[in-house]
Amino acid sequence: MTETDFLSLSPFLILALAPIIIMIVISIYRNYEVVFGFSVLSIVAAIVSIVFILPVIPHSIAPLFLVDRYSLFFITIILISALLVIFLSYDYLKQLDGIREEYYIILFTSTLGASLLAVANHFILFFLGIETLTLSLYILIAFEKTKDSSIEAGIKYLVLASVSSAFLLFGMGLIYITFGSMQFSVLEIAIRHLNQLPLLFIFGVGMMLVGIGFKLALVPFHMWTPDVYQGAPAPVSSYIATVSKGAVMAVFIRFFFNIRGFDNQSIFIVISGIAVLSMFVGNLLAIQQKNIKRLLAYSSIANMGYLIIILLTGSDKGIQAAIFYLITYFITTIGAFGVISLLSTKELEAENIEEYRGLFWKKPWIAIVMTFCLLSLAGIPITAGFIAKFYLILEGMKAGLWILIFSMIINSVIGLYYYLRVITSMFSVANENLLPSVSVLGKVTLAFVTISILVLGVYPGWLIDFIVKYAIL
Amino acid sequence: MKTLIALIPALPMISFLILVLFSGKLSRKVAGWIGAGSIGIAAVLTVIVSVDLISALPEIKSYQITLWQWMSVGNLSADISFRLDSLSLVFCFVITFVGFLIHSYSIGFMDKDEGIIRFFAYMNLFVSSMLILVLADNILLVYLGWEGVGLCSYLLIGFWYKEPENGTAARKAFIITRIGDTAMIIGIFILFLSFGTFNIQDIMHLASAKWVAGSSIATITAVLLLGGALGKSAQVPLQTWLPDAMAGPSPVSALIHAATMVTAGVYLIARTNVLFSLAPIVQGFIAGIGALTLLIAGFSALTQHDLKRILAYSTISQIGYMFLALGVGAYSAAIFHFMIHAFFKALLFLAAGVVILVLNEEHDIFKMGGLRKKMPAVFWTFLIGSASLSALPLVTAGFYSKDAILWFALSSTSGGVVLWIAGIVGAFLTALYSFRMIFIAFFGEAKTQPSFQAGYLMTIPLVVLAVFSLFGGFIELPASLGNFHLFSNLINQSLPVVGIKNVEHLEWLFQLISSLIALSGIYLAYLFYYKKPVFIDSFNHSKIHHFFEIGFGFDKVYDILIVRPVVWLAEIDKKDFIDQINISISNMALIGNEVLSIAQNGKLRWYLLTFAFGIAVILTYMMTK
Amino acid sequence: MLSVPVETQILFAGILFFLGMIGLLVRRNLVFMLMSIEIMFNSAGLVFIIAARHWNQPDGQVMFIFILSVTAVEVAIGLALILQVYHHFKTLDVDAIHKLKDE
Amino acid sequence: MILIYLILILLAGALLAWISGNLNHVLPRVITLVTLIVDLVWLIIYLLQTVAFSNKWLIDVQHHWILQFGIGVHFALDGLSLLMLLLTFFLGIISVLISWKEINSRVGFFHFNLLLILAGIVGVFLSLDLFLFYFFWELMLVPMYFLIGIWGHENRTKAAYKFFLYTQASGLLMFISILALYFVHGNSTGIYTFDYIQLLGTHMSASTGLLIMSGFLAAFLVKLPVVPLHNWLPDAHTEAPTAGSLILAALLLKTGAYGLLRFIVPLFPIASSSFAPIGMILGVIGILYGAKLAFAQTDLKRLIAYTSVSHMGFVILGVFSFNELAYQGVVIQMIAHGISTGALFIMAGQLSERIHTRDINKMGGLWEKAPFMGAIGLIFSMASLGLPGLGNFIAELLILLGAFKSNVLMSVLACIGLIAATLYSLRILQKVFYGVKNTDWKMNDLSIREKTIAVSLVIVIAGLGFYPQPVFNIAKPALLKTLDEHNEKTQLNSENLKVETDLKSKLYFYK
Repeated sequence: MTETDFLSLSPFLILALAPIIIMIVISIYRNYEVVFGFSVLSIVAAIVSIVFILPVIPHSIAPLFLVDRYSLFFITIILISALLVIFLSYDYLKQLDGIREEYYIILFTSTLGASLLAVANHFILFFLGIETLTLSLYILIAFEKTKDSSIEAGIKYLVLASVSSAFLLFGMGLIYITFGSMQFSVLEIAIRHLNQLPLLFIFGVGMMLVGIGFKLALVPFHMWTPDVYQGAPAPVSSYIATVSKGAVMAVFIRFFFNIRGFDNQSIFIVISGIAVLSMFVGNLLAIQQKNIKRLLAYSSIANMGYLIIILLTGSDKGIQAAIFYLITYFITTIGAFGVISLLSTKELEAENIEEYRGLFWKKPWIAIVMTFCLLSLAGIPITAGFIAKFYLILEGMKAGLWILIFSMIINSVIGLYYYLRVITSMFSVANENLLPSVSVLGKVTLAFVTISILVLGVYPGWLIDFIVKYAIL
Repeated sequence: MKTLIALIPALPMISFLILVLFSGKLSRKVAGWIGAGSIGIAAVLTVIVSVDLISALPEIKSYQITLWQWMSVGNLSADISFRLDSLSLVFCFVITFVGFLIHSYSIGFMDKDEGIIRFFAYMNLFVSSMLILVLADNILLVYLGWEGVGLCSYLLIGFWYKEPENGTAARKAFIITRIGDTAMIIGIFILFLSFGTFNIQDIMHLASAKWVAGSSIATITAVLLLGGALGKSAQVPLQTWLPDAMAGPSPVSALIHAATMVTAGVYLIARTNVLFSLAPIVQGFIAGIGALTLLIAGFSALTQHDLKRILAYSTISQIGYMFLALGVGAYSAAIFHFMIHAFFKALLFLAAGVVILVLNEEHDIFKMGGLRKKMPAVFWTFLIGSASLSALPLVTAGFYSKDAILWFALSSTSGGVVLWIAGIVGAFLTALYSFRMIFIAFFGEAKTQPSFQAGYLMTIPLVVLAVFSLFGGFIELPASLGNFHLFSNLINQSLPVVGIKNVEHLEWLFQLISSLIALSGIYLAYLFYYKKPVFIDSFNHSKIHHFFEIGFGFDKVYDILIVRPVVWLAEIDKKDFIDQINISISNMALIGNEVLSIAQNGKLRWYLLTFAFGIAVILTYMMTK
Repeated sequence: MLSVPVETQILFAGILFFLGMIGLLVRRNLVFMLMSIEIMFNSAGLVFIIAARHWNQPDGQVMFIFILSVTAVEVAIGLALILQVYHHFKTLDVDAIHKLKDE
Repeated sequence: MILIYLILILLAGALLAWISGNLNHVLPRVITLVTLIVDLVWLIIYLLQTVAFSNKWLIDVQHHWILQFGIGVHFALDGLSLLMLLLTFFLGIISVLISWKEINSRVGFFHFNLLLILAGIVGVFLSLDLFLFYFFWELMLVPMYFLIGIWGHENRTKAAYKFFLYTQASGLLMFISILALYFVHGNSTGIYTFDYIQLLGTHMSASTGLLIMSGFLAAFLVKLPVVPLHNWLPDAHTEAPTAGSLILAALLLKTGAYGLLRFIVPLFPIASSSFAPIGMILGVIGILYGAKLAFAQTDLKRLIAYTSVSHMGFVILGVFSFNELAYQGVVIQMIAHGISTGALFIMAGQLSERIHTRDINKMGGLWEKAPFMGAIGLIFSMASLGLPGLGNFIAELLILLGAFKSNVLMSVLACIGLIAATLYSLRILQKVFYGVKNTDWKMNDLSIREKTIAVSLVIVIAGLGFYPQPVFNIAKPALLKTLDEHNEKTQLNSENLKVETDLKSKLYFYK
């Protein structure tokens, strides 16, 4: 290991050290604020460290790591999202009884796993990253162990995620057996000269798709999503929706483009089918949903359906569109779950749409944040979601994916319906129920989210420039 | 002098605006005098302009004035411009002069009515529109006036809006005339697209230059314009609205539904005579319609009970005469009859108005009786009107005007015996039903007592009109009786002269026949309705009587053929079936939601099963591919 | 040494994996389900061993070690969660746990 | 820059109105009113001072926005958009005035939405960048949705959904078409841009043109609306508050008509020519079917809403006639319909404010109680049946004449619509104002404020009827340009076809 190696791994080191330090601190002096402050600092430090890595990239630590602009970009997104989740968790956890400092430890390990996925260039790191992430998530989901629903969600996620991991692993094994390498770049070279991919390889990719499809909550591996989103604490749900999915997407894009999956017809068709099904099933399931967490879960299924269209474009621009989409999706999802977690109390999770009735007239700013998030999810102009969808459709059309684009259009309309339902109830006549007051931290986070949505919606040029510059494989 | 022409329609319009804008601040009397006075001034102006124009004839045939450019789009241009020639002069004169008399009468007639200001506003608007109609230089402006008078007719028929029936009658009038108007506007389209102008004179010149007589385009255009004329002038088959239009106040019936508006069709055909001469079939058709209408309406008039309805059918019938004259190319005769008809029919309506007002809204002639003694002024003027209507030989104006038509129906190059016979039968019917009114309403014993006597405001116009009904005819005397052609010389400045077959020496014979027919009609009326023989009673209860009474069942037929299907059409799809498509789409989404939602049952093993199923499908697909 | 073709070896691993899946589907007890998952993981690990043997590389073996450690963590967390499930639901029958669902 | 400022002023006014709504109820109204008047006056003064009415764009502003995709902020004003802008500001002011008493809850937010919609509409009328156009096109939906959904009548939620989903679905199709056009142009010239001026000359095959155009058509025909895509309209119009109905009918529908003129005709000359017969048929169906449904309604607002469908049928009929007469007619129809239908909606609003029902079967005899209102109702019913002397007549006349030029049958069928219009217009009068009053409503005639509104509308509609020439003059260069762009291409195309067939026949001859 050289100095450069260590330098380029510094974010991971920080992320790995932080939970250890927290553990030590807790064992000496248990204080929620201290742990929280330290966590924030660590994440910020990790983000800052990225700036120092920039000069040395691309740097490969053979055979597992590949630290390049693409991975750093994703790590940045992941870390910022994690930071926002931490901010939102602060209030949410504060009102809980019992032990809550450990939450941040687990959050760090899972963020570590997610970040590892972004630099993975090898099945081993792929597997380890995804397992680190998932294993931490089991705990996070079941973190409110006094609640039935939290435990139920945890066990469901555990069983299903394990099965999907097993599939992923088996698929990796099959690919390894065909080409004798677990490194993406080696696989790429091996495949380049083949006219026809070996069946075993395609089979392997198919099984990996199961694992990845599960993590991204794509149909038909989506069934867990609503239950887990509902059962998990709201910040954790937002974490699953953003960090977990983003990281898996990062490694999947890299892997998929390395093996040029879009060139293979059967993979192409399977992914198209999954995409179309995800859009329709996700949106249709949402239209009558009364629980807002489940609704967002279904919406995330549909959104991931939109997103994986981009895999089939097979172009760098497609990746950029996907990243832009992911970023806006992260922001809006965190915003939406943020509102939920800020409005939740110890006794009552603010998850029924009924509880949002008349929110606008009681807490206008919160309602506006929620409205912007939902409009962004629906892809209405002046929100980031609109530009993101535009970008996605643009690249999809460039690649001639007409059927997928049209089913996306149809689904945008269906989707609009249930987003409007929530908005409508927020703007209708108020009911009597009381809402908790929102802390400054929560307000700042939401304000950040809203401003980002607006800025990206009206003036997205700079981010696109940024993505074009940095997010290249 | 020219600017005065613009003032003629402008005065009533100004008065209308004053009445509308200051409706809250004017007293009832003042409003009436403003309304009537503006028309009076307009009448004076008309006379001044007339004298000027007539003295300039025949060197200058018309005065023309353009107020402003209405629109100019591409090659389309239309101005707000007026043109006064001898034809419009006659119309202007009748409109302003008779209009003034009727307005003055109305001050008395509407004295008690709460809506008197509204009434005069509408009336002024009507006069203004009517003047625009007859003065307009381009056909689009004619159409503006045409629709304007239609609107006023609608408003005035429904003037007493509290009775829903009045509204219905008004609506009927508007819709039926609108059907004709739509045909007319299509005709105007054809004219514009053929000649690139709306100017009537230009159109006429270009039409005679470009179109071949009897060509299909000329025929179609003529038919379409005729549609408008039929609607406005209540000719078969669009005549059914006029009897119902009697729901309006009597002055309205006198002015709009007897003297002026309903003759707009006559004006239109006379104005665009070149087109009709290019379409001889249509012109023959006009004569036929005129003959048919005058008979149908004559029979119907014979059986009515309502005083105003009798007069309404009589109006239809008399306009039938005018159409007959137009059809045979006797334009001056048609216009002459229009003028005389305006006098005596206005007189009759006004007199009837007095009767009805005085008898507290009693319309049924069989409940009147004996009015001769109670209201002598009304009786005598009514009698003069009826005599003029029945064309009592030599002494009444109606004789000269109707006789001219009958004569031309036979002697014109496009006339014929059939048309003449129809006219003669009509003349007989006219005399019969006119004196039926007289004998039933004014003779015999009184059945209803008059509540008060009409004031001078109402009786003076009656007297004036009676004078005109008697002596108005002497400006135009047939060859056999003095051969004085003041009127037709004037009219022929702007309209073609009728072509005559070589039968002129027999004119006196036919005049004699028609005179006898009229007299016999009066005598029979005396027999039937004064002496009251038994068989008249049985006739009154016969089916044929009923058939006549309902106007030959046109209303019923239209009800079945048009009204009910339209209502049915409106009713069947009230909720808009296309909406069901939306609903079914959203229902599909809801069903999809419910089906999928069943799968989200929270059971882990079920999730695993779908998981496994999904894998199986994907892997099987990949293997088989 | 008996040489078995690599396809057969993979098939064996595949059957093992399939059995694990079947076990997962038919068992209701959470503990047994966890065991079935272990079987699936191990069969996947077997594939890596086979591959390592096939290509004469150590990578597969390394991967297997990683798999072992990960599954160990997995079981640890799993058992902890199962404990909590029992605590909350008083049963380990997975069919009884379905509070979270669409209404 | 004035064009950008116009929109920015509206947005700033919107925010101010919202914030001030917390202080009291009058302030937002005043702010909104001032904002609109400032916009209107500024625009007029600017035009009078600096702009020469020539053939070109009157004002043209261009900036970069999202360079990566060739998206720019390109606003431009020509005669057509100028007229639409004036209409927008005028009716904007009217809609504030009519809401003065009607809207009493959440006044600030109401006016925020109102101004936002107007900003969106102004943006639509000014945008010459397709992306920007779509941006504004969608932007006006959300506040409109709120306007219906919050201040509407009893079934407001459903109506608001329907409105939003309908327009969104069609808008997305347009969006796809915009992108397709972007690619077609980019692939043939190498310049990837959304700029309207540059896209004007895009070459494409006939079938591509038709496909791309159909996306645009979907959006515009839904907005217009055209049967069978009209179902959002009756619901939305019926349920919206008066100001909402006014803006929907008078302005929002016009964006569809504007889109047809601005985009369909010049961008797709060949495709739109081949679509013209269908377009005209759709127009006629709209005229007749809308009138038929209007005749059957008992809900006054619904009735008026269906008359909109009928009147907008004339617009599409005119647009696909491709001649100057029809186009001028379309422009006048856009304005006159805005005024007349708007006025009828205002009347319906005033009625339901007073007697709390919109069912015309429950009305009757109101003339006695409110003669002024009756007179206004009369005038605008007459306008809607196309009485000469009022603006709608000029519009319908020109459209029918223009249509007659290109398709006699369709024009004649459309004329039947005039009779149908008579049926429903008179039905309004009959049911509302005639007859006896069957309940003793305590009902006042119009107040001074309402009278002012009504009279100003009457002046405009009568002015259009007797002296429409200024409107023609303003619109003429823009319309002629549109037509030229259209005709050039179609003639070229037909010449090409002719040459082709000539060649073919020659070849055949030589064989």
